[in-house]
Amino acid sequence: MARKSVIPFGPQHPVLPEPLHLRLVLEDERVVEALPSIGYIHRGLEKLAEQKDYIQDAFLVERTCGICSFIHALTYCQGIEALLKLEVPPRARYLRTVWSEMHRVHSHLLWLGLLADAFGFENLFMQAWRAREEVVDLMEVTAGARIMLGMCCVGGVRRDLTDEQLAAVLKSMDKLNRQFDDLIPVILKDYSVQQRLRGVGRISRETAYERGAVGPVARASGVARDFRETGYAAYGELGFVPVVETEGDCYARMEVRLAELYQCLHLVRAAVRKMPSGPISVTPKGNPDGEYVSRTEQPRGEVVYYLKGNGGKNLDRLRIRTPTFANIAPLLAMLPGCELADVPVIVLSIDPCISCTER
Amino acid sequence: MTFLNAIFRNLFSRPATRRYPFVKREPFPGTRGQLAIDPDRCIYCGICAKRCPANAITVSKTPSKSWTLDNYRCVICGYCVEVCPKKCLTMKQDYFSPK
Amino acid sequence: MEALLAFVVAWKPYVLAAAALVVAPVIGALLMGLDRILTARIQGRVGPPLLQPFYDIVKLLGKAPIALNRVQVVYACLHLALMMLVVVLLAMGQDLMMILFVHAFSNIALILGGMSVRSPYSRIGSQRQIMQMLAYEPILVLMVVGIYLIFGTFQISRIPAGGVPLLVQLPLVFLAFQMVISIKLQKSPFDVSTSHHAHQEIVKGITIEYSGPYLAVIEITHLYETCVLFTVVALFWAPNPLVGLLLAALSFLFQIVLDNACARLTTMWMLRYMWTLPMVLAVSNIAWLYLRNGASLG
Amino acid sequence: MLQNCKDVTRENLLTEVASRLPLGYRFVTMTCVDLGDAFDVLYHFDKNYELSTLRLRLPKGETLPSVSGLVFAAVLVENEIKDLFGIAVTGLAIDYQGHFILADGAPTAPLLKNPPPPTAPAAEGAPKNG
Repeated sequence: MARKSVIPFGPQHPVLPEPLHLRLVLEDERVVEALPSIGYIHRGLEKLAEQKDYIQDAFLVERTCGICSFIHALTYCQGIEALLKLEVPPRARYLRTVWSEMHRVHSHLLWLGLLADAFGFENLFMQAWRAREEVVDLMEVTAGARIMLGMCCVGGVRRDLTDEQLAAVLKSMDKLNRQFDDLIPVILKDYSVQQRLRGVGRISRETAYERGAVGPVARASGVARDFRETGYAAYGELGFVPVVETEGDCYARMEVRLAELYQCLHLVRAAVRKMPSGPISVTPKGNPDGEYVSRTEQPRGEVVYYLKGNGGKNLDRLRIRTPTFANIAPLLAMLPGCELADVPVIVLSIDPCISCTER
Repeated sequence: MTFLNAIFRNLFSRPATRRYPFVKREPFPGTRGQLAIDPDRCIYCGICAKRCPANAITVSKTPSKSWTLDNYRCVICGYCVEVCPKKCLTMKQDYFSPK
Repeated sequence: MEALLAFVVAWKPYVLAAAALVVAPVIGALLMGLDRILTARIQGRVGPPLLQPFYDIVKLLGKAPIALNRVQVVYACLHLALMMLVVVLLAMGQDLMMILFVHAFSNIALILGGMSVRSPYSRIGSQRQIMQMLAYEPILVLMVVGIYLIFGTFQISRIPAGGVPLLVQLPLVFLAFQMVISIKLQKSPFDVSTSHHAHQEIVKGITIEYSGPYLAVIEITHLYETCVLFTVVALFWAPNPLVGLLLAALSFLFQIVLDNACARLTTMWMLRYMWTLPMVLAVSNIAWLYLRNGASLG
Repeated sequence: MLQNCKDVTRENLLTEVASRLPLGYRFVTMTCVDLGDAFDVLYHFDKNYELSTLRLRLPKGETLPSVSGLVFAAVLVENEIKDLFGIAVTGLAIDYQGHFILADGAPTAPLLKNPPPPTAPAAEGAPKNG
C-alpha cells in the first residue's frame, strides 16, 4: 500500500524552532523526496551593512544570529583588522577565544536540548538547558549580556576581565564539567537515544565533502576540517586538535558535539590560565580598502565573511555565508529514504539556524 | 536507563526554575540593562546619536535642547556610553520594561 | 431515609455505575495533575498546580466550537460515550471480554475521527494509533484469558472477592500490562500517535484537527481511560484494596520514571518490541496457568 | 588584495570549475558584487584551509551559466544571487523561479546599488510555494 502523500514540514512547525520549510514526499512513512525552501525571515542585513560605518557593522553582524552572535562579530572584526592591517593585542585575542568557546558551549547545549525535544526526550531537553543556563549566566557576568555580548570591536574587545572574574570563569568551568559528567556519558550509552540516532541520516565522507558540509556535520563524516586549526585568535597557542568521527550518522554528529563540549571547557581553561596581560584593544585608524575573505569556525561550522571596502567609512559589500547555508545541501542527501519520525532528528542533526542563513 | 540517577536526584532536590514574576533574580553587577542619561551633564553634542548602530537616539539643539531614546530600537550595546565626551550616559542593570 | 436506603440497595449496580461515571474523571484528572508535578520535579522544574488538567479542560470547554465536519464530532463523542460505557460495565461487574471490546471500539472511534479529515498529520497519527492497538490488544486479550483460566468466568461480579491475589497468579501478564499502560498514557518510549506532553514530527497527530470543546471531549475520555487503567492495576490485588492502591501507585510512579528515562521511539520499534518481550511474558504466564489447571484436573 | 584570485570568463568558467574539483578543492560559496555597470561574481574554493577564488566579470544584462551541474552545493547560492541581484542564471539544478528568498510582492533585486522601483504586488491569494 505505497500511497504517496505530501507533508509540509515547517515553517511554523512546533518541533523546529527555525522557519525552514521542507516539502516532504512520503511513501507511507518513508521520505522519497525533500525540497527545502527558506525566505520567511530575510532581513536584508547585507544591504543594511552597506549603510552603516564599519565600526557600527560590528554590532550589526552580531545580530545575524541569536546563538553564535559573538563569533559573527569576531569574524567580521578579524576581516576588518586584516584590511586595516591592525595588530590586535594578545590579551584581546585570548578574551575573544574565551567568549567564542563560551558561545560554543551554550550553542551545543541548546542544540542538545532541541535534539532531545525532537526525539521526545523531555527530561534530557530540560537537563541540557539547565546546564546551558550556567554558561549563559557566566556570559552575563563577564560581558554584561546573555547572548548579544557586544564585546568584540574592531581592534580588540570592549571589556576586560578582572582576576576575580577569571577565577569565576574557571569555577564555572569546573561546575559545568561536573554537569557534563552527569549528563554526557548517560546520553551516549542510553538505549533509546541510540535507537533513534544510530544509522539515521548517514552520509559518506565523499558526499559530505562534495556537498560542502562544514562543522560537526563534516567532522562526523570523517572530514577533519575545523577552522580553529588555522590558529586564529588564540587557538594556535592552546593546542587545538579537531574532534572527528567517521560514522556520518546522527549519532556521530551528536558524539562530535558532545566531545566538543568538553573540548570547549578545556580551551576556556587553557586560555584563562595563559591569559597575557596588557591592553585589550587598539584604536582603528583609517578606513578599510580592498577585498578580504574572513573565516572562522562557529558552533555550526565554518562561517565566511566577504568584505569589500572602498576607502570610505562604509563598506562596499559585506557578504555572509553562514554554516547552515552550506549544510542544507548535505541535508538533502540525508533525508531521502528515512522515516518520517526521523525527519526532525535529521534536520536538527545539522543544527539548523535559518535566521542567520537568510540574513 | 542510566538516567535514573539524575531522575531521583532531581526528584528530591529543589527545582532549578523559579516562579518568575513572583521571584526575581538580582541582576549581575556588569549587566547592561537599559540606557540612562544625566541630563544636567549632557551638552547635546549628538555624538551618541551619530555613533549609535541602531539609530535609537535623537538629539536636537534647536528649537529646544532634547535627547530622546527609542527603547524599542536600542540594542543595549553600550557604545554610546563609551563615546560620550561628558560621560553623562550610563547603563542601568535592570531591564527596560514596556508599560 | 429508609426508602432511599432501600432504593440504593435495590439499584446498587446502577448507583455504583453512576458514581463511577462522576468519580472516574476526577481521579483521572488528579492523577494527571500529579503526573505533571512529578514529571516537572524530575526534570528540575517547579511545574503546574495540581488542578491544571481541570483548568485546561474548563478552558477548552469555554472555547468556540469549530469542527471540520460533523463526522469528526460524532466520532469524538462516540469515543467518550464508549469509554463511559467501559466504566459503567466495570462498575456493574459485567463481562470482561465485553469491556475489552467496548474499549477497543472506543479507540476505533478515535481513529475513524482522525481519518475523517484530510490533514496528513491526522492520518499518519491515525495509522500509528492502529499500530498501537495492534501492539497492545493481544496483551489485553491474554490478560482476560488468564483471568478466565483462574476463575472460570468472564463475569467480574462472579469473581470471588477473597482468595489468592491476581498478581501472584499473573505476575508476567502484570509486567506486560505495564507496557500497555505506558502506550495508553502516550508516554515515552511509546508516544507515537499523539504527542501528549510535547510536540513531534506529526504535530499533534490524531488530535490535530480537534479544538475547543471537541478536544475537551477527547481529553475527558483520556481521563476516564487513565482511571480505568489504574483501577485494573489495583484489581491485581483485590483481596486487600489498600495493597491494590499501593500497587497502582507504584505502577503510576514507574510510568513517570520510564517516561523521563527514555526517548520516544518509532512505531515499528514499538510493534516489534510489544510482540516479543511482553508477548513472551504474557504467553508463558498463560501456558503455566493452563498446565497447572490441566494437572489439577488430571 | 583577495587571496589566490584568478580571473575567468563566461566561456571558460565551467571548465575552470571542473578542473578544480578533482584537485580536492571544496566549493565554499559564491559572492556577487554590484560594480555599477557590471557584476563581480566570485567563486570561492577551499583546499586545506587555503582559499582560492575565481573572479568572473559579468556585464549587466548577461546571463550567468550555473555551475550547479558540477557542484550541487552551488544551487542554493545561485538561486540567492538570482533573487537578490536579478541576474538570470541558466541551467540551475533546482530553480526556485526567483522565490528562493523573496516572496511575491517583495522588492526585486534588492541588493543592487540602485534597486529598481518596486513593482505592483502580485495577484491576491498567490502564496509562495516551494
